[in-house]
Amino acid sequence: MRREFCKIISNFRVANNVYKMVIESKSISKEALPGQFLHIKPSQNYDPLLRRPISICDLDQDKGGITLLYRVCGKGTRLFAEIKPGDNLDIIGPLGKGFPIFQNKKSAIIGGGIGIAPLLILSKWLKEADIYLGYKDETYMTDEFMNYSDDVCIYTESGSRGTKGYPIEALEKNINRYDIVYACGPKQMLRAIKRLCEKNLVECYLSMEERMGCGIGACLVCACESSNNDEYKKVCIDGPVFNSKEVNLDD
Amino acid sequence: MRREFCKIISNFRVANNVYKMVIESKSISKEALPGQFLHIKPSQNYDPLLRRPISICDLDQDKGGITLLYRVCGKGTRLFAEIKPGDNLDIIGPLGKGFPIFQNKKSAIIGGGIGIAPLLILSKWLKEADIYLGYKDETYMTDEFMNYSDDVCIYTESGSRGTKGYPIEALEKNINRYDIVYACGPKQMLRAIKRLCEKNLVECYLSMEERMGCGIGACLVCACESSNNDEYKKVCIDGPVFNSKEVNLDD
Amino acid sequence: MIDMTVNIGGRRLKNPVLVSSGTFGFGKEYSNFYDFNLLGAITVKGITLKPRKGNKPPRIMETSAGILNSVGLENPGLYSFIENELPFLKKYSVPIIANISGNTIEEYSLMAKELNEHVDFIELNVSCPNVKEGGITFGTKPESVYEVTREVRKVTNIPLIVKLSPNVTDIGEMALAAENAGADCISLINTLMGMAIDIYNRKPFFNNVVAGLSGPAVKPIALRMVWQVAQKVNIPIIGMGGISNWQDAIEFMMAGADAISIGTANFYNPLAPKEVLEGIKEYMIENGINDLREIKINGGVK
Amino acid sequence: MIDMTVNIGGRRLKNPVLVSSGTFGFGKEYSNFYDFNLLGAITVKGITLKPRKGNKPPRIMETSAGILNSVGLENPGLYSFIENELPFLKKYSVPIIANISGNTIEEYSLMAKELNEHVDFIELNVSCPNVKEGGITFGTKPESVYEVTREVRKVTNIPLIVKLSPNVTDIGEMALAAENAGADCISLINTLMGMAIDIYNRKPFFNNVVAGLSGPAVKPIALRMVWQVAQKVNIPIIGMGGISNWQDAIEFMMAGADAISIGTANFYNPLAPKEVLEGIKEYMIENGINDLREIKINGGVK
Ligand SMILES: Cc1cc2nc3c(=O)[nH]c(=O)nc-3n(C[C@H](O)[C@H](O)[C@H](O)COP(=O)(O)OP(=O)(O)OC[C@H]3O[C@@H](n4cnc5c(N)ncnc54)[C@H](O)[C@@H]3O)c2cc1C
Ligand SMILES: Cc1cc2nc3c(=O)[nH]c(=O)nc-3n(C[C@H](O)[C@H](O)[C@H](O)COP(=O)(O)OP(=O)(O)OC[C@H]3O[C@@H](n4cnc5c(N)ncnc54)[C@H](O)[C@@H]3O)c2cc1C
Ligand SMILES: Cc1cc2nc3c(=O)[nH]c(=O)nc-3n(C[C@H](O)[C@H](O)[C@H](O)COP(=O)(O)O)c2cc1C
Ligand SMILES: Cc1cc2nc3c(=O)[nH]c(=O)nc-3n(C[C@H](O)[C@H](O)[C@H](O)COP(=O)(O)O)c2cc1C
Ligand code: FES
Ligand code: FES
Repeated sequence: MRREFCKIISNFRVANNVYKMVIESKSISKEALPGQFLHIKPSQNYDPLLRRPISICDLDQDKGGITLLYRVCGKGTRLFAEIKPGDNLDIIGPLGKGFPIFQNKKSAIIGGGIGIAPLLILSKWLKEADIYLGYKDETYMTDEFMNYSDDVCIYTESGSRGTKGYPIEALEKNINRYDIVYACGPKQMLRAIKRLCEKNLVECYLSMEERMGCGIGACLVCACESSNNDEYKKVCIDGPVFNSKEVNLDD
Repeated sequence: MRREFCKIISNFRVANNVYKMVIESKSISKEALPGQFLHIKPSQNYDPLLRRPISICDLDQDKGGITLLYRVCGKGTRLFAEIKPGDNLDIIGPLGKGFPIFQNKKSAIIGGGIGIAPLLILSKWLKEADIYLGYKDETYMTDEFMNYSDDVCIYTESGSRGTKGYPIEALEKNINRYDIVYACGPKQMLRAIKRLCEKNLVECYLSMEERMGCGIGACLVCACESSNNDEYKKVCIDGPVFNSKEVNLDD
Repeated sequence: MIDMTVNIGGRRLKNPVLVSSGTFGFGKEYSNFYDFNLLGAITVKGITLKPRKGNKPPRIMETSAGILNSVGLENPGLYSFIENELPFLKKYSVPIIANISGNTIEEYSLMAKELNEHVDFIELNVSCPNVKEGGITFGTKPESVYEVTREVRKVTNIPLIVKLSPNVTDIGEMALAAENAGADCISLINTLMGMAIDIYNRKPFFNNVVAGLSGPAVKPIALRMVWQVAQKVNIPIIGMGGISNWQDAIEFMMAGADAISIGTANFYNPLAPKEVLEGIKEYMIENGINDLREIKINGGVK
Repeated sequence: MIDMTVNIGGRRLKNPVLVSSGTFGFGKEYSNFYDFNLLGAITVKGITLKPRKGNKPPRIMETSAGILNSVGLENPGLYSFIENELPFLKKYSVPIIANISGNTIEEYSLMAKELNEHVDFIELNVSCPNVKEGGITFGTKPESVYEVTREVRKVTNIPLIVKLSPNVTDIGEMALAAENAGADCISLINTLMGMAIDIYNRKPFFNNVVAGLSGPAVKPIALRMVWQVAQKVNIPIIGMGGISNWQDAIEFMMAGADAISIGTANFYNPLAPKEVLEGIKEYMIENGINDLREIKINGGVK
């Protein structure tokens, strides 16, 4: 973990409100693991004030390239979208606990919307996982996933591309094929996946989101409900990736 | 006076920390007078919060071009320097009372540092004024002044360009040549010019600076000491240009 | 049909979007940007009995997402206000709130009496932190809030708004004192007492040392205070403090405000009141809200 | 020779740059960014007698130039702190300030007694606005500040810091009460009580409704309070509230702070304490200042 000013290599729109940014950091990219995130300062001034957590989407460890995929949804990400190649960003990373990698298990990766971001590098490292991606309507980064896996299934709510419907419907049918499921996406999707996997005794890892302060375990604001009722988990250092059994996703 | 989102035509560095920006607004440029200013929002977020007053430096009323000259000295101007052609700026203007124009009087224009900004368009409109420009070391915009007057004298504190010294020393020698003096620059320079002109019974107009809130006369924060001890003047609407006799520059 | 009207002390405002005292002059200036008739009401620059020159400059300093101001109640005095400033505003059909400050209860009463027939509302500023004499003491003790409100109440029959200072331990207590003394409405917050230092000259930035903080920076505090006051009183509340957009306005109304007022935002966005009003209207239409009181989180239960 | 040391209750800090309770965990995390030994002192996460789970998420919301937090004093409890957290910090030669909160005076006293031999300073948090029981009441009445300070004073012989709540009408009065009761030092400000509303779900954003505001937004208020306290007491002051850079730190010291503490800034700039320290050092050298007390604007005249 370090703090570094990283150069922006590229930053462009890949879909409506979704951008792909490549930054350069030899040292961070060398340390980084799938599922970890960067904590990025959106402004030099004090509004917006806090850093934004963004997952590592892809890594080019030789060149030191780190790919990020982000959705513009507020002040901070709006500023990210304005950054030009050659500019610098103030970054802390890599942070958090990533996905555990088991090469000899049959894995499924399932992502919804912008939640696909940390799954790309995971699918690259896992090599042989089956991939289920869900979108509202417009799809993005599907080609990249296809580079890393032969089994990429695309679902859209609107049916405009891939199969109409939700990826979890397909996962449900195939759940018995898998030893392990990795997931990232909206909370209600994670909740359904957790339930599905636990019912079928399939190991399951979820990447969670919570608002953060420090990003490194010092401020205790990123608490998420854990299965141990006596304490909260800290998304920033106990996660963002949790074994489904560690966390409680009920509202 | 109006609020408009104006397109940036160009924005580049002309000297150390000094930038020239050209923006486009047919309507504002049509209304604008020498000595008036624009009130410009530096950020979409709330830090920095307030608009920044910047003088109109030159006008191309046919094309709707407005030239600004600004020195980067804080949060807001630092953001101005990052703006790229094609971006938009949220602008209110033209604001304030400008320089009174008398074509049949012999005029001197004297500016110090970034204070030369409103004097360029003034010298263009006056046509025949003598111009005294003072800089610390690096000079800028002198060619533009020479386009509008045959009599441009350049002074630098360092002596690196033009005559070594201060423009007021030269003005002092020639003061009896003039019916009217127009000045903009640091407060102590304005103070000396006011004294010089009043002693020699030469009419004198000064462009003043004060921190602003609204820029249009509603908040009363831009007060400056006036010669009438019972009240302050408002730089934003009573000025920024004042007859030297209206204001009190003592500390 | 959506109904945006707000009832304050028996007087109807056509909508809940107001502008705050001291940030809108006597109106003239902003008339260049939009038609005043669309505003719920205009609160004019705070006035005193006698003209005041105000504080020595500098009078403003930008802080992070806020401003400190030290205007010191510069104003032409009560009689010049009535004679020279009111006629312009009367050309519009927008209610006028006169904001008054006094050094003594007698001054408050005299001003209220003189204004009674000229304006639509009187707002008692018991909280201006810029003026050393008066002001500050009234607003930080419930007994003084009570007393000044009660005395002014006696001499005026137009709706009376009491504007509270946020520089107190218990804002609810102050609001209750005003209500008990006969106020028709509470407005809050005035500026928070702040300070800045000019480190290069080793002295306070303002001649008056302390100055009033306003703008987005104070919004969370203002919202909390509106909430606390809403738990305490049954009279309408005008919420303000850092409101910049319609979302902020809706937050204040959910917290318990019946109307909201825009101050500092006028400076960086002269069209803020108009945009906020349009935003609220759209919000009501989209969410099928007919009466804004419906959105109060405690639903008027007090 | 420049001398950056600060004397607090007879104990010397090597410099005036501290880090604030609740923003620095128990230290471990930030040790990745720089050597702790360069800090004046570390204030650890607020602790209570028994472990506390803390508040239900969400616990943070960004506001304009600030944050609202609702951690609710999550901590492992006094004994686990001593056993499991202190040993790591003791590896450094940096003084440790334990920040304690109690529901009763007895709890405060018991904690202070137990900590007496383990830490270098005790800071009484009489101001945390997140906890419904206790906390809030102690810090808003001079009598309670006096009482809790006096009782804790009896059971501890290490320097005692009283950390004040800013949610009061007269901060000077609170500081004076602490001084009179035997405090060695005043620290301020804790967070300001704020609030946010989730307008899409029509409910307060935090389960606890109110939350604590900190960050650059509050700096002008914090600075004013430090100034007011400096006019009132003769014991050292630790200033905090929105400090982000060395210029802010110098402002606080000019206003009367003997040391300063960095809180929220750690989140957006983990190197803030180091940078502030370096900035102060350079400022001293450039301005020929040998002792930071020289820069206090009132020069120690109280
Ligand atoms: C571990 C982790 C990894 C993430 N990876 C990605 C990614 O790869 N791509 C991507 O687009 N988004 C990712 N997110 C979500 C992303 O952090 C938020 O969308 C972003 O912070 C929103 O910032 P904003 O300023 O645009 O929105 P605003 O609403 O203006 O943000 C206000 C505050 O809320 C916080 N916030 C808002 N939404 C979220 C959220 N969903 N999660 C956490 N904090 C939030 C912000 O960080 C900020 O502090 C990740 C979140 C976490 C916790
Ligand atoms: C009528 C008028 C015309 C001006 N014309 C020009 C111009 O053509 N070119 C140019 O470079 N500068 C001009 N200035 C000065 C310019 O407004 C300031 O340099 C600028 O506001 C500084 O903003 P900042 O954010 O970079 O600095 P900061 O120090 O971050 O600003 C903080 C606050 O102080 C205010 N402020 C700081 N310095 C000044 C100042 N000198 N005058 C007024 N407010 C100030 C800012 O507007 C802001 O509100 C003019 C000022 C006035 C009043
Ligand atoms: C420059 C300025 C002058 C003000 N003058 C007055 C005043 O005369 N009387 C008053 O009651 N409040 C005055 N206020 C306070 C505002 O009316 C308002 O209560 C406060 O600024 C908080 O709202 P805001 O954050 O939206 O500005 C003034 C505020 C500013 C910024
Ligand atoms: C997340 C968080 C947790 C905090 N926890 C405590 C605490 O346990 N005890 C305490 O006395 N203050 C606590 N504080 C207050 C800070 O120590 C500090 O007084 C306040 O944040 C103001 O300083 P700042 O603006 O630099 O953050 C906390 C602040 C934050 C942001
Ligand atoms: S964000 Fe600070 S502990 Fe997780
Ligand atoms: S800046 Fe508001 S009156 Fe001049």
